[in-house]
Amino acid sequence: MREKATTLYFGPQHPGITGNMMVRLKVEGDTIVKATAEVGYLHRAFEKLMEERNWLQSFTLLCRFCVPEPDPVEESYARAVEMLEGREVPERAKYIRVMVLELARIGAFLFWYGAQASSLGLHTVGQWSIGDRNYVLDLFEALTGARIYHMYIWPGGVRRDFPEGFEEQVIKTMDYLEKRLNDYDDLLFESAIFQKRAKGIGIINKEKAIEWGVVGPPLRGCGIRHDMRIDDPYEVYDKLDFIVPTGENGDIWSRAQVRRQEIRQSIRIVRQVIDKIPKGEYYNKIPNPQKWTLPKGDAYAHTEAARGEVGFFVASDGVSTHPRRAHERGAAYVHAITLLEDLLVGANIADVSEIMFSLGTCPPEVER
Amino acid sequence: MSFFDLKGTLKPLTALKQFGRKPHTLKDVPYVTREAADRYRGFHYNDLEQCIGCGNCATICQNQAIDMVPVEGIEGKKGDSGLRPRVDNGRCCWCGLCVDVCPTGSLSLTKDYLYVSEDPNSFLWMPGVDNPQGKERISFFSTEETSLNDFARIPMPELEGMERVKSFAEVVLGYNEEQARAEASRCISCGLCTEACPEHMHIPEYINAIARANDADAVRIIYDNNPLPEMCGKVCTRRCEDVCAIAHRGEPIAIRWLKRYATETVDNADLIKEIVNPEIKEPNGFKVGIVGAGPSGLTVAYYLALRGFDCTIYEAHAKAGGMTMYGIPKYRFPEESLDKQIEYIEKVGVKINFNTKVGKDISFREIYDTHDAVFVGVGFPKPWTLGVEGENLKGSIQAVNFLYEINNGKRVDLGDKVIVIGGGNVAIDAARVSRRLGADVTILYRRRVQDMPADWEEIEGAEEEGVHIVPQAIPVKFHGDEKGHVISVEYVMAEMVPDERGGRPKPVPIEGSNKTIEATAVLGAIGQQGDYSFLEEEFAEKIKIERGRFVVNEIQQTSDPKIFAGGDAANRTADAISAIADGYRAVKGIEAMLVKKDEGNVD
Amino acid sequence: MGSILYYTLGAIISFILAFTVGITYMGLDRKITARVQNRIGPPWYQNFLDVSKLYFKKTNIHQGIMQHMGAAFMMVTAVMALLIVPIFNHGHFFPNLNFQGDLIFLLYIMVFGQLGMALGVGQTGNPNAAIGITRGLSQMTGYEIPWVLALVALMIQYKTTSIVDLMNVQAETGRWLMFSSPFAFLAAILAMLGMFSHAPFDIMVAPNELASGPISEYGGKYLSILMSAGAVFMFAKLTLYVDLFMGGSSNLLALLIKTFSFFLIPVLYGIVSPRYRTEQAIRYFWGWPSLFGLLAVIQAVILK
Amino acid sequence: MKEIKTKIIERIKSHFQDAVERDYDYNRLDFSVKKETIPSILFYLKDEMNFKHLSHITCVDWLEEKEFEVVFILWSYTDRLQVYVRTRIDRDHPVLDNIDMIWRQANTYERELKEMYGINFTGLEAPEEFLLEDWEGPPPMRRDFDTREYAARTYYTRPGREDAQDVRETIIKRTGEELPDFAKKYKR
Amino acid sequence: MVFNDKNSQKIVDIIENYARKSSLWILAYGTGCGAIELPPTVTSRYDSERLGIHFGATPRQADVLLITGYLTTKTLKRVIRVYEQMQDPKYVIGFGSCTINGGMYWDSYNTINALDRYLPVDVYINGCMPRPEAVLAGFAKLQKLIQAGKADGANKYKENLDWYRTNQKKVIPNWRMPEYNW
Repeated sequence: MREKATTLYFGPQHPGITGNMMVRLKVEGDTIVKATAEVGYLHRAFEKLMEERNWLQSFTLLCRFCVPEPDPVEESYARAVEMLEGREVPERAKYIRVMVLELARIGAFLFWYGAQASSLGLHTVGQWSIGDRNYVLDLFEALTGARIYHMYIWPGGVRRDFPEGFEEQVIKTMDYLEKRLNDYDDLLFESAIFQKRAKGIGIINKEKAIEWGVVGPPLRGCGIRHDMRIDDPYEVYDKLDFIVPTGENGDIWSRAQVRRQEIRQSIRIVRQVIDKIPKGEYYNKIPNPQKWTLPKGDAYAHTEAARGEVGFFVASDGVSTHPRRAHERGAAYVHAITLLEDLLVGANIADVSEIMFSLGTCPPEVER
Repeated sequence: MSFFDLKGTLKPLTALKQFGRKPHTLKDVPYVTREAADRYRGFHYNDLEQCIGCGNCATICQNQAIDMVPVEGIEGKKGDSGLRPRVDNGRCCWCGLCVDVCPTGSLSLTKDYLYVSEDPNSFLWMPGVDNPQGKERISFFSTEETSLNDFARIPMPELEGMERVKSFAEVVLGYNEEQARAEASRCISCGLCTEACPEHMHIPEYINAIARANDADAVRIIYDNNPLPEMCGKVCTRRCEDVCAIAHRGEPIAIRWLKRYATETVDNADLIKEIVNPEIKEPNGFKVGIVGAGPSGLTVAYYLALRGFDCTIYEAHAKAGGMTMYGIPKYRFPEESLDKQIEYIEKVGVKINFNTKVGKDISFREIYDTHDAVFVGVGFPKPWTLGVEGENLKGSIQAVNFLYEINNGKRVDLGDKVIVIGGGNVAIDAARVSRRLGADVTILYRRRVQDMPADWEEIEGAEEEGVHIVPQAIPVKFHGDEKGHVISVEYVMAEMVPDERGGRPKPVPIEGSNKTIEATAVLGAIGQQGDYSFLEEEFAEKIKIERGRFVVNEIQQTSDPKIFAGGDAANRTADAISAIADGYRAVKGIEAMLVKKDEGNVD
Repeated sequence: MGSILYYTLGAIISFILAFTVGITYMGLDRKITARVQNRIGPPWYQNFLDVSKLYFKKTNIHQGIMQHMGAAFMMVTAVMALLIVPIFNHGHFFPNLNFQGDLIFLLYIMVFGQLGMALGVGQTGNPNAAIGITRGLSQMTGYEIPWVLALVALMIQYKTTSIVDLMNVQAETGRWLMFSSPFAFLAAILAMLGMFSHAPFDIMVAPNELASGPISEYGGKYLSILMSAGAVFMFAKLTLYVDLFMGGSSNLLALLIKTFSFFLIPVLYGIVSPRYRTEQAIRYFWGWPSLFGLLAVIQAVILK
Repeated sequence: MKEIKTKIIERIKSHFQDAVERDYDYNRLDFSVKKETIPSILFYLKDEMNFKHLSHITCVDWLEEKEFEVVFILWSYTDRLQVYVRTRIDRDHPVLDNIDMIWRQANTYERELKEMYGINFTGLEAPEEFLLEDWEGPPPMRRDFDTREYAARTYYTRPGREDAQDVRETIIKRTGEELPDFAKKYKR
Repeated sequence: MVFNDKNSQKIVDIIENYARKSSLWILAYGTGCGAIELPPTVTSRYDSERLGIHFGATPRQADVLLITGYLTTKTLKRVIRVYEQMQDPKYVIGFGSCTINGGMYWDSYNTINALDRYLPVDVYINGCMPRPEAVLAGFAKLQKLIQAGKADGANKYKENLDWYRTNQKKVIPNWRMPEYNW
């Protein structure tokens, strides 16, 4: 018997959606037959605004591309600009950048813990992990001066050096988080119900994953070990010792496992950075920002964020102090539209938000 | 998965142990404001005393959140626009770029972050005025290290100290294009410098033009109100750099060198005319006579010529330029560049009668009668005498005269031990020229080195070239040999006594500290004065002269409405750019007087 | 002693008691959850404030008469259930409307509320609400099986369909039914998890999928009524469990202790559990709980 | 890496005569091609050269030259190389071939470029609207669309800030400086 | 008891306002980037639930609409719809610079600048984004206003509906919305 398909609007005002977007679902009973992602609720025209602002002013917009994890965008932009200009970055700045990126990754994963668990109705994990994320944000506050909008990694290096006693604070926080992660595991990953809900749901085709533009934990969840940190090592990742974990089945469970291990690797990287960081300059000063022009050309730099490859394309006309074009490649850009639409077909309504969170969709990044 | 997952059911229950733990919640929030991190980017604070109102914060703000507004109790002055930033918290994103670009470091962010209101119009915020207590709460500030301003000047390529003394070749080599662009891009274009410049040149605009690689436009902008920019680019006293916003924490923008760079890109008078492409008005029939082809006279002549006046300059010497020609040594200001500029000025229709000394070759009366207006820019040709014993000995020369001779291409024999007395630019010039003639040079100066009125670059340059400076030394007597030639200078050391009235400290001779120094020549350079003997009696009576200077009003008009005066003879600052400024004012005055009178007659 | 006034007074007082205790329990639920979640949590009386705030809402939007009825059905169900369930042993002051066969009536009436909601929800036209109530009803079919089996086992074993009789049995033997009929108790407890709509069986109201589920379109006074009804109904159910398996309670303190300990089971399990999907929930109820129910019936038949 | 790069350049050059390459000293290759070649070169790069991952599609508006430059950025996981494939199309009649059969996700990029620049991808099947809703103006990312002017015209700005002064103007007023018109474009 | 004289009305008001202020249900609608600070606000470190602040999933049940930052015109349309579905008394809190005067996006072609032209705003919180402390302070301020009976944005909206509608229709080009009867 074929039921009549009803249309279900998933968002924009919906507690189960990540951020402010909409998925229009055609459902038969509890099963989805067609999903259409509709975005644009957060379109602020960043890239147009960057053309109206000079190279440094543009930098302040970057952290707003994807608010849960702003630093990879800053990093990509900074490196694209450095590539275009040929500006060297001091060694210490590279280490600091790596640390900031990894702290951001930890923050993003803690956020993901909360979101993924809450999408399944287990609010306790979210209450813990998002609460504990505050300790990471405290680190950011001490280092950069802001909780969310760090505006810290900029072309030429980083904005400020470590404040006094920062290393100890980082180590203390990492110790605490490592202890707490076990609590999350007991509650989330050991839970029989979570396993039932996560295994075999939202499977990404392993053969097609790369062609579909899947990146980050969803790709590694398929068992494909690709990570820009090892594929195209930037900053000092080639000097650090860490493992890129992979999953097996490409389902929500595998992606969750990848993230579960990756957060521990990030903690390991942060510890190594604290050990290895050299003394010295942290910033190779740019010229007066009002008159700073870049040579003609374009550059694209990519960074591995918690949600996948985040890239930034900049083009300069060589004369103006403003970018001719600035364009972000968000991991979520692919995940949240074509991939999500594909994965949702045949899924249960109950799994929609679970799948979305497992892909790390980030609507502000899609829409910019 | 097994049929019944006991572990998976029970393991999560361990979470319940958290029940007895202490909650992580911060109980006091929101009733007690929680302290932010030490580097938190909260509300702005502005140190109103330190702030110079340059508006760089307003420019960098991508949100246009910062307005520059006048504040009660703060008056604008040179180097301070009198405006202060006001932040619209309905725009601000607390990125702190404004802090990082603040040249003085007065703007900072504080730890305060809490403001809640039902009135959307209450989010305008005057940092420093609205939160005077913010000073103790500063958290995010810029140091010289973190500031985005470029505090280090691009070093000017120069000849090596010992290399220079071998010839009269120009010491300063000038920026090349890359250096000039880099230096120009340090400028934050606030324009505070224009107020300090007596001539109010359009400094930020031409620097911007250089930074944007448009040198021709820079030249046009420069020629808009300065007909002798190359001279200024080389020897200007650059008051502009003293008030440069960047100078508060770093080295000022090399405004002078940038002007020099721009003008040097144009290497002949025809090209200047082509680039500047001035609009020369139809002759209006008025005739203006100008006494003296110094900077002020040339300025008057150039701009009046552009405005359609018939200008004639009467110059006593064989070349135009006045002190810039005869007073400034050629290693600072080569003759060719001056010639180029004079040639250009002549090209726009200025007539210069050389070797025509007013009062001798032509009477002032005649000029006065045959012209609709007269501009007097005669400068200070007569040096002050020291007034010490033995001053009239042979070998005791006035530095001005010495420089005149040298610049005129004559050779002056000074011997190998030259003493220069004075601390001004003329003294340093004389000393350095003497070095180039092969002498050992010692400068005696009454006060300390830091009190010297000469440019610090000149003093440094002199020291690099091996000039000895003896500060706090007051010459008391010149000793001469039997032939009446000076052989030594006796001087007394002085100590600096603070002035009770708050002026600069005075040198007071120390009894019995007399010293004698050997000399083959002594160059006195303690200043010049005017020589108004060319004026006929009736004019001398009519024109008011005080302390050796013409008394002029704001349009450089003397007490005879037809006579205008400018340059050293009419201002107290006695430098080229002030002379140009006087000239430019006189141009407007003369134009206003004549053209307005003319129009008045028509009506 | 049999005057109508006496009964009415008793009914009113028991309603007030049920409302107060139910709402307080809801507040305690939030408090306990908060403490496990490392936070302070709302005050225990927070739900009173919520209910009154909802009641003080100035406007009420409804899509038609059936939406009124939805809320009303819930309230009626709750009150009816409350009036049938004996609150105290030998309750002279609360001589509830129990009668022979009230257990069967109760079984029926407990479903009634949900069905009433379904009617009301149908009129709101909100697809989330419609899907939510469908899920609620499906899930109900799940937990009703073990629950009915458990009750049937009790009925067979003690040859009565009256709650009071069952309570008397426990009083006479001195052994609570949770010990004498362990399988029935297990089945009933597991079914209870579903009955309370706590995690992992809260798919009906899953906010991440369906906004608020069936009550999506209910706000203001309607929601206030629904919350009150929920509280009363919850208290009635808890009391029923206490009556059936813990021999009822003889005074207020015992009542509170016993009901609260039953209440803790879904609450604590809910704190640590993600939610099941509908079909998973049904499969769960038709698994072990139903097996226990069957065992209980077998036990009852054997022991009869 | 150098050899791989040379090899790739050679093979591309032999297959596509119109490809103009530019070499960079890091792991980047750069080919400019005619717009007709785009689908075939991308297909070739993906299938033959292992550039399986489509990183990015972007467009640069060269208003002065009346051209759009569309840039495809591919990444090879095996060779760890980035390749930029770029083409110039006419700004007034921007048409390009749709490539979403090569990479599924290109569909999204093309939708965006269509909406933001007005580039028509022949054969693109997608809903009309992407990020904008009921947009009536010109494609907003084109450089001749002035967002400041549009925002000032459309959206209300809170009053109360009219007393703001320009520092330069204040000083000009105070000193009586006369700034010639041709210099005004060099104000900050 | 009959509450017809002024004093009893006052007492009722105090009780009603107390209940309203102690139980603020916010609509879970992250309209902008400010929504990133909401999870920390409701979780263990800041625990807004202890102040009675609780997430409501649907507009019908919510009291407070948080405009967490910028609003694109596309979202504005939905926000207006959502706001009109909420039941009286309802409140709007504007987060951060964007709601006051455009903030970072003052020159964007797709975001509105001043929120109070389109919706009645009761409290503005300063910051970009406001920290959770500031968010809670905003709620504390709103509670104060409610207790004093001053948070009457909803009435303002009803009274000046025409003005609001004109403004709304100016920025939303295609107004295909039912005229809601609330």
